[in-house]
Amino acid sequence: MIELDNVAYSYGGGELLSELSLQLAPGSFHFLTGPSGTGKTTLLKLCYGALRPTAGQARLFGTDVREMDRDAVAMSRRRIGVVHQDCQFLDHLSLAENVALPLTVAGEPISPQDQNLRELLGWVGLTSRANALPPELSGGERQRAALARAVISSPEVVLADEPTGNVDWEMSQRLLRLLVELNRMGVTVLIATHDLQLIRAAKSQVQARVLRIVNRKLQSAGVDL
Amino acid sequence: MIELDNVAYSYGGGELLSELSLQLAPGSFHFLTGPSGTGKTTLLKLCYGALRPTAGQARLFGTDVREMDRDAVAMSRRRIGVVHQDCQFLDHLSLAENVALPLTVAGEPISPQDQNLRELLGWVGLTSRANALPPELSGGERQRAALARAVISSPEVVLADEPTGNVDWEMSQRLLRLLVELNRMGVTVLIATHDLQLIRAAKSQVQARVLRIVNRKLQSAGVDL
Amino acid sequence: MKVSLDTLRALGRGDKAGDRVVPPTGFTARLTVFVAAAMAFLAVFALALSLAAGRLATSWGEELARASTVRISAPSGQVATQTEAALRLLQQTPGVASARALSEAEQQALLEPWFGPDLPVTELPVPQLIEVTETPEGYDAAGLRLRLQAEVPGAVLDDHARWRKPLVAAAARLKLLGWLSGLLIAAAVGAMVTLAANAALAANAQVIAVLRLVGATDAYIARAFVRRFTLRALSGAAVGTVLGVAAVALLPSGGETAGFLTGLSFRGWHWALPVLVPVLSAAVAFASTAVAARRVLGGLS
Amino acid sequence: MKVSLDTLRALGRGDKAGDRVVPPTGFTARLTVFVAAAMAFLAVFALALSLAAGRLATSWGEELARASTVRISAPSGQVATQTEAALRLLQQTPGVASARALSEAEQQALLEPWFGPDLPVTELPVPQLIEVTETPEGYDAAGLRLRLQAEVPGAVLDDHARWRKPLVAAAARLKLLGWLSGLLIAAAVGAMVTLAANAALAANAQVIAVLRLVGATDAYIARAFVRRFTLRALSGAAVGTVLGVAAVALLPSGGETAGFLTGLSFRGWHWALPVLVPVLSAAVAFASTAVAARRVLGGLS
Ligand SMILES: Nc1ncnc2c1ncn2[C@@H]1O[C@H](COP(=O)(O)OP(=O)(O)OP(=O)(O)O)[C@@H](O)[C@H]1O
Ligand SMILES: Nc1ncnc2c1ncn2[C@@H]1O[C@H](COP(=O)(O)OP(=O)(O)OP(=O)(O)O)[C@@H](O)[C@H]1O
Ligand SMILES: [Mg+2]
Ligand SMILES: [Mg+2]
Repeated sequence: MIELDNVAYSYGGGELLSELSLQLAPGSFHFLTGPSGTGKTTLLKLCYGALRPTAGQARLFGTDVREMDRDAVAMSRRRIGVVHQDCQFLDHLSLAENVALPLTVAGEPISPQDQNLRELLGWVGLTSRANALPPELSGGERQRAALARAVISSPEVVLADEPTGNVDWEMSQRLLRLLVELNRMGVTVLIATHDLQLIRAAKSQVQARVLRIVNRKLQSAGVDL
Repeated sequence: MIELDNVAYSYGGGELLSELSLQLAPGSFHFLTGPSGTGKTTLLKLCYGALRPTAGQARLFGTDVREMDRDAVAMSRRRIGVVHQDCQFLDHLSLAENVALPLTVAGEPISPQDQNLRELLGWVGLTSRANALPPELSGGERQRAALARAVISSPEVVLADEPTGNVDWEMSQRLLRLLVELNRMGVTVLIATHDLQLIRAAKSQVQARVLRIVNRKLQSAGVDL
Repeated sequence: MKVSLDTLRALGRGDKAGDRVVPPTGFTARLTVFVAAAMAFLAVFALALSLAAGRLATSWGEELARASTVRISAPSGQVATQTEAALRLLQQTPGVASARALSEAEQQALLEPWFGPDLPVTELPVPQLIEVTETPEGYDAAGLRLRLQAEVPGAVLDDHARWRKPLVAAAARLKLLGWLSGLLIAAAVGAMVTLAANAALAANAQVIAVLRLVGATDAYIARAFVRRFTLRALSGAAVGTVLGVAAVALLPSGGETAGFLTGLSFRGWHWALPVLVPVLSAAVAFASTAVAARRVLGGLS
Repeated sequence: MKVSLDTLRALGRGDKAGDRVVPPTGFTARLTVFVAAAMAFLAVFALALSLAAGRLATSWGEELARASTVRISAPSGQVATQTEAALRLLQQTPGVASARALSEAEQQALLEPWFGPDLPVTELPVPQLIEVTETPEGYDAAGLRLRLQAEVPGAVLDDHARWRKPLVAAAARLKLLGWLSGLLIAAAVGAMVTLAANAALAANAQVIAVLRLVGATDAYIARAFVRRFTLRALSGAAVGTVLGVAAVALLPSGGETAGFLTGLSFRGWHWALPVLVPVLSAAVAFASTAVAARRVLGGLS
């Protein structure tokens, strides 16, 4: 689905990532970890076409991102659900409308009473806040809303950047279970996280690969967990 | 230093917190925990005068917040360092200038070469990013910068809302050590966090009280950790 | 029938959803409407000014065309012959388009303010006046004077109206100035709507980023803003234009003699011209918002 | 000396730090400058228009004040006595401020355009003209006519200039309109600067929130914005005023006869009036930004 081939990336200074390769096969489940500032978010951005590699090749659904025009990037984002580290919303729309936004911009608007939407909000524990505006949400509620927004449009890939940094342990288990369920239905999942406990908990539920960014490259880290 | 006396708070709907009392004695070290959405951030906001209790009394440094005018609130904030859950910065100023901002607005500007500032940035691992603009920082770097900004002005109280949600375990230990050091120097510390591991780690270094919000009230939670 | 109705309904639905994603009116929105209205109001005035200056230049130009007079003062018996001689001479002069002796009635009309309507012009030794119309090139006044002196002793060439020539030049310059100020106002509308659109887009940077991140195409995002700004500029400019036209229509009119300013009005089909103002404002808003939106979007991946 | 220097330096440093916390110019900033400049330019024109309309109203009013004439046509011998009789009668008429027989030279000047400078007025049966100045209340024209007919058979009252009365009313209305449009433009400047300030403050909501959170007082935050907006409005309006004054000065002047528009200029000390425009703009910007900043700050805890 998403392939990075000998990719390098630099924000202008030295190279942040170099000679990095990654294949996200359909139905796979990956964790991405590494100290703060090593480039996890950068790597995710390369995976959904927000950044273009300064060297090497990134392919989304078989197409080189360099050959994709802006509309093609927009279209590919409808097949990739992303939970951003700094979850941003449209502050003038209700939580439910924000969660449904990917469908709205794809031209398939759903009503706030839609069954799927209700179920999803229930799963992430936001049913009672469905009509709240984003600025009225707590940090954890925002994160859960961002996850709900990422999966509402039944994407083929879910990329989640630190989706549990602001929620308690029980809720993070619940969110993990949601992602595992989706993965069982064939969705490819990549989660960037610092929470090693979460990774450990996941390992009992799903066949997950753990990747670590070390020295600007990806390493498999299964042993030391 | 900060006292909440039978305080209640409601955002308009039902009461979120009620009959809640809290004393932050000088030099004390508190953790605040509880599931997402139970009112940790709200409680911190009551502690630094961003919200006024709908019932009961909140006293900052001996003064009832209801008797403080806007300037008095501003002045009290110079004695309280706050790490906000959604760390916001002035996007047009460099990281170093942002960290020094509390001094700037207090009319005691320091230069980016100031020794204290350099040391502090070194401690939180941001020396190399000192000249970056906030939008160029990673999630964890922003959180560390927010912590640095909260303690730069040698406050008497530090209130930190989820200061380690986006940093790795080692860095969170480092940040904790910084807060513990400050606490040894007499600074009162209150940390809201979901990270029970962090609380456990702290207990070995400092005499910390753990508070939990249950049923809209505060409970001491020492036993079950 | 069913299909087209459905399509329309879908369009309506789509538009509503598209409109919802842009935050409702804030200060920048009100600013755009206000700017459009104020500038449209002024544009209508500038338009009226330009047209009035144009009319003034035309009428002054016409006056100049028949500006000079030849005055024949001679003993009563000789007036007729000298007039004829002068007319002949004038008709042969290069640069003179036509020459015509004023009739008694005309002379009397000219003198009435001073002597009253009962003045017996024929009984007075009133000089005969000849109206000389110049060609655009004009004639050589000094040469004509010499020849008149030689052939028609009682004739005096009075090209006193020549002082109007700089006036006509002034009127032409005024006309230019009017159009120039119209252009300036148009440019100002454009600049201000562009700036307002940019300010609004800057204020909505987060909205644009979020939309882009959840998979909206550039066209979708731009359309949402462009439609809104075009409508704002159109409505604002329409209000301003209506007010401006009403103000121009209500300007006190003192008749032709009342000087220039009271002529600051539209004549005939010119009343239709202000319709262009909102149309052009909307076009400017459309173009500038589209460009601004593309520019902001270009900065996002 | 050392102390005051230090104080100054500290002030300068403090200001610089205060200025730094507000983001440098963006679109809303440019918008403010542009709005101030454009509106100042127009304000200068409106000012010139009002003043010119005022002058026009005054001069038309003066003309009206000596508007009527009495014309005495009589056999040569009787002109002098009838003139005296008429003057006597006029001086006794209520509503007549003064009456004066025109001198020969004056009559000649009036007739020159028609008869040339060599006209021997005394030799012609030219009627004697008496200039009648009315009091503000005016006289009863019909009654005066009857009495003149009875006592001075050769006298004709000609109040033809009375048609100017509606013109003077028109000029007064114009003057009002000029001041009104000046006021309108001032209100528009105020509204637009307020809106621009609000738009900029809305765009800087995060800056304000961050400053408030790190312990800045309301006065500190408001000052940073107010100073900047006041300076922007001042500089923008100054540029606009200079351009406007230059444009007014460069307006082609056709002399007194050239009608109203070419009189669209300042006279004497009036040239100093436009200085008020940037001063007032800055004052408006100061007040509106202060109010807007307080309003935004009031929404934050
Ligand atoms: N737009 C940018 N311009 C310049 N440098 C940037 C930019 N964005 C990120 N960086 C830098 O690149 C490095 C990697 O950033 P990234 O956000 O990928 O880290 P991360 O692994 O996600 O860290 P965290 O765990 O703290 O979120 C950081 O040092 C950051 O400061
Ligand atoms: N401005 C507001 N208006 C209305 N409701 C609000 C507002 N701010 C917060 N809330 C609601 O109050 C509740 C508590 O919010 P708060 O931010 O205090 O939670 P929290 O304990 O900090 O949660 P988290 O761990 O997720 O950060 C939440 O349900 C939130 O939706
Ligand atoms: Mg990151
Ligand atoms: Mg919180």
